[in-house]
Amino acid sequence: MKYCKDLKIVGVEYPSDGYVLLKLTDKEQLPAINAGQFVEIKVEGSPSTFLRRPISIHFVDVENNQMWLLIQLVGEGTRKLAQLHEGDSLNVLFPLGNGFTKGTEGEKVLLVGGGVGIAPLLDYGRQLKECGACPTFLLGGRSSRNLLQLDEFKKYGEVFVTTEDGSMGDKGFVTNSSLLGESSQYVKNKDFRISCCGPKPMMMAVAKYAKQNEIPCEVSLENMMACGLGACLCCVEKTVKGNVCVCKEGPVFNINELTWQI
Amino acid sequence: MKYCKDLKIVGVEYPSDGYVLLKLTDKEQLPAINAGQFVEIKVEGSPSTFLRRPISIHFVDVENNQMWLLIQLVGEGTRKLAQLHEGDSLNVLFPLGNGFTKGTEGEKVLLVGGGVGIAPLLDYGRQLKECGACPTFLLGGRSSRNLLQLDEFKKYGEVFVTTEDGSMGDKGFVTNSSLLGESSQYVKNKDFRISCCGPKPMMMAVAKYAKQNEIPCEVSLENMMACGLGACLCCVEKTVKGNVCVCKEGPVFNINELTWQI
Amino acid sequence: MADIKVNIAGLQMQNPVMTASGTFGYGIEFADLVDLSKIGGIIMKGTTLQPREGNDYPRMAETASGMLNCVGLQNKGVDYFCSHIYPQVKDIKTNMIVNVSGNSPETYAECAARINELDAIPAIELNISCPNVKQGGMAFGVTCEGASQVVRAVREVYKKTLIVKLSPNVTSIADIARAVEDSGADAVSLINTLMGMSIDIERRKSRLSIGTGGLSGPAVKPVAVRCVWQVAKAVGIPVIGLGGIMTAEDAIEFIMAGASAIEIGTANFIDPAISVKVADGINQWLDRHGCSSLADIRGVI
Amino acid sequence: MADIKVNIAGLQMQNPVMTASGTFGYGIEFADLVDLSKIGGIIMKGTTLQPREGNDYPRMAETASGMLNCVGLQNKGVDYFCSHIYPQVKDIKTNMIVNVSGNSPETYAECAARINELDAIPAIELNISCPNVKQGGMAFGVTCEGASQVVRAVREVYKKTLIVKLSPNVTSIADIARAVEDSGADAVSLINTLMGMSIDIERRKSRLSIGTGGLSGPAVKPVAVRCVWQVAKAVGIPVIGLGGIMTAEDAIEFIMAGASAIEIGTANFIDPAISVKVADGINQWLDRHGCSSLADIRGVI
Repeated sequence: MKYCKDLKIVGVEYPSDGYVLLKLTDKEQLPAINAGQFVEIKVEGSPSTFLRRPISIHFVDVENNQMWLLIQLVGEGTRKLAQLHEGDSLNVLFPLGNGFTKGTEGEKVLLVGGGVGIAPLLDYGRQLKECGACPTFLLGGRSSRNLLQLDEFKKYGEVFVTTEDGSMGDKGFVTNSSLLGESSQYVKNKDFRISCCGPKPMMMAVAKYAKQNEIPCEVSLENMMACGLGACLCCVEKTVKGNVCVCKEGPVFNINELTWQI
Repeated sequence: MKYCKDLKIVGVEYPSDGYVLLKLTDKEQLPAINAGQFVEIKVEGSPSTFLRRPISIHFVDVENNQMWLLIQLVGEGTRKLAQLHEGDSLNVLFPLGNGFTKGTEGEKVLLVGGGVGIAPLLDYGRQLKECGACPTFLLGGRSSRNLLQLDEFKKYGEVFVTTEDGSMGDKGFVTNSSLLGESSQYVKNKDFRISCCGPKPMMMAVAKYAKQNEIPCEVSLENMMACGLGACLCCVEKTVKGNVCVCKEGPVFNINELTWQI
Repeated sequence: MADIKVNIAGLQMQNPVMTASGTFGYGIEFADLVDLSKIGGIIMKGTTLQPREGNDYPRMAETASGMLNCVGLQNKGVDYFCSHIYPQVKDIKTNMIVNVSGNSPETYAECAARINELDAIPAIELNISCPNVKQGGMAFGVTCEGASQVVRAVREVYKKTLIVKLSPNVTSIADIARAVEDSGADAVSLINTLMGMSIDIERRKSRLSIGTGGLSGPAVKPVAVRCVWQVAKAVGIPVIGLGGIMTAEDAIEFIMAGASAIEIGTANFIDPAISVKVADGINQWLDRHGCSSLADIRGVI
Repeated sequence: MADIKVNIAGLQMQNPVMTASGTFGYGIEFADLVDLSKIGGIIMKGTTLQPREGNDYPRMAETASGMLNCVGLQNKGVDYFCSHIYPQVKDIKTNMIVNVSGNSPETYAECAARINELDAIPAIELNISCPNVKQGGMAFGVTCEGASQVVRAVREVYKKTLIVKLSPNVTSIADIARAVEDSGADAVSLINTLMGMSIDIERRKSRLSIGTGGLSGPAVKPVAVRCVWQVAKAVGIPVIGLGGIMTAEDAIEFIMAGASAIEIGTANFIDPAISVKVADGINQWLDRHGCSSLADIRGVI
């Protein structure tokens, strides 16, 4: 069931320069949300922001009936969101899309995130751990300033980080991480797979690695979209089934469904 | 000399429901401003407000280098202005238009204002008193809530008020005011004239009365405008000289220049 | 409450608000978010005789108070519609209308003939104004001859209410409307999108895969109101107005310009329940202004 | 600093930024607010052979990201221009260009011939696309024949740079541009305003005295960029782009679409100094991107 309603802002945090963390709640209980699903936000008071803005769901705090959004400030619209205050309301269309593959008892899942793409992996880690799976996080960023919420991630699994400037963890991209290499040891392990969210070049590199090593891999795409409901057909991705809406059939796709040249 | 610059807001007051009083200053000394001139304000963060908004200059506090704007909240744009805070800056194009006729020693001037049209009469009263003229104010509003800054007006001359609901002063319109009637006694007094600003029907009624009694009368028009500089020719008024820009040749016109059917 | 029922050449609607083709899917995508039975009519996405993959991504660019799109009529074809989609929508309690497109008078007609067989589809909207396909689409909509050809071919085989959607990308939309009326259309809807372009100056290329696209949203509303006003004065058949309608007040502008009904397009992306809100708003506005029906304000300009 | 000088068929400009006719008066109205000598060219308000009172008030309506106007070429006539205005503007240190309008090929030509005698006026912009006058104006701009007639008549008597301003209210602006080029135009400028309408639903009448008006501002930018792109591919003469330019980035969009220069219109109402800011911004953008001149990016789309 999808909803379009005004949610109440109960927390506004600035985890790092150029980001805002919004914590939203509702008088009614929030609907069931799959990790990897997203919301479409209506931004008020931003003349250059006509359409809603799709934002991935960072975390669902079931206990406190909260949904968290970790937003990178890239344009006038997102900057307006950073000016919101506790008590303000925000019109949200949610939950949208399919979300990541549900976890199964005992499986090992490597969650690879890059940039603000790490956001949805926190909730996915939570859901995986809840169903007895074993998530490991491999998070990459330009520098330590882009690696946010690490203490939150650590609650659900081991966290490995890479930074392009070497300010934290291994220097370079996630794909250079020794961890990824080691993961090949699991290759023959039926219960090992990779879920990935980040910039397209990074996801393609991870997908290529996974394909070569026959590791099941899913990626979360960020195509530009309008409606978020599969109606306008703007956010399509070419797949083996033809053009499909990322907002509805995705944003999460198994790399075997895609037509990426990898 | 006209300027287009960011002025600093040093005061935000709410004299009555649906109004805001903005007090602006600048690091440099504000230019000479004729009472009756106006400004064009750029409103930020209001998607439905594309053009600047013309606002009459309510008062110039020379001593404190302040310019006051008394604004009625009628649309999204003006409501945005009411959300400004002390310390914010506001982009202002000013001073624009001709302004009211300069006062001369000893002359009697009746300043008739209706609704938010009373705004520019405060500064005019100040300037008249400064040059030895004797201003009297006749201010009309729907109710007492619409008659603002009366204590300020009283500093410069006698103040008579009318309200449509009778909540203050004579009940009815300014044109019903006994005062206007009495003023006819001055008719033969060469040094008596009327300056008027308010809703068009009210100004036409005052203009008609003045014409019948051969009292010199000027009115301040509020035609919709874009540029405020006499360039776009959008705010024209039909005059004996043809269509002229209210923003440049006006906003103040002697009623003999206009082609009103009165 | 005022009476806002309308009858568009036999098409009975409880209110004058329809959802525009390509902005509301097949309706079902919005079922969670709005009571479909309260919408006057739902115009489903463009359907063609053969399946179409549409244009490559990117297909959308945001612009000042609007958006550009170049979807290009992606759809699975009329056979798939009849076999897979029709069963899902035929019981929705409102007018379910199919938007029909093609690349020749024959393909338009063949597709329309198939739809004519579907009992629960009371009308079609003929799209002779899609700016995003090379063959057909707008090519037919920008000349009186082309428009007449397609409409005549379809009229022969289609027996229910035939609405023709017009392009604003012409010198005289009134001339096209007259030609379409003379060729047997029951009603016209306008405007389709204005052809536009947006360039990503960092990448030095268009933001749209095929270069140009169709502009919609509040930005085009003044052009749409003008076109509706011109066409309503030029033809005798009902005019359905669309183009940037976001509120009931916007809708009333179109009705005063001469529209018998209106379509809501891009606004569905911003508020999925906007269509019903606009219908309610129109009713309330009429009540507030002492109007007993839309006839009191239609075409007063 | 990059070299942003441009030469439009003999018209030398220090930068590609001009101010659009009807939005910048005669320049002098803006002298307090911007250094006129830093603007590439100033296109003064529309001038006709005989004085014109223009249309009645109201002439303007604000719309989503734009505005409508129906000024209707109010001006005191070419004689008054020559005797009273020319003396005030002839020494302004930039290209002072007159926008010429008329209601017949003869009146256009006669007016242009008078301007041809003024040494300090290096060019005229022929307005065959004004949507706000009954006679002439757009009537000539929407057919190839009408446009050619006017341009040929003026070309015979006007010896300096002849720019022709085109209307977007046509089925194929490229066809009109070709016709104008064949008739002797040195350059084309586009787009003039899109014909639109806005209704005050409380008063139940148009917000504009003559009903319709011309739409300008960011709302029309996608249409303008598309038109410039189409025309730049269709003609060999320089194209001057305008329509909703508010920033240097907007201007660069037009240049990448094929424009040799650009005009700033409605934006002058929001920031009287915008023209010089855009010129500086173009220069800085080119520097940031390692471009030595506009040629590096012109028409890359």
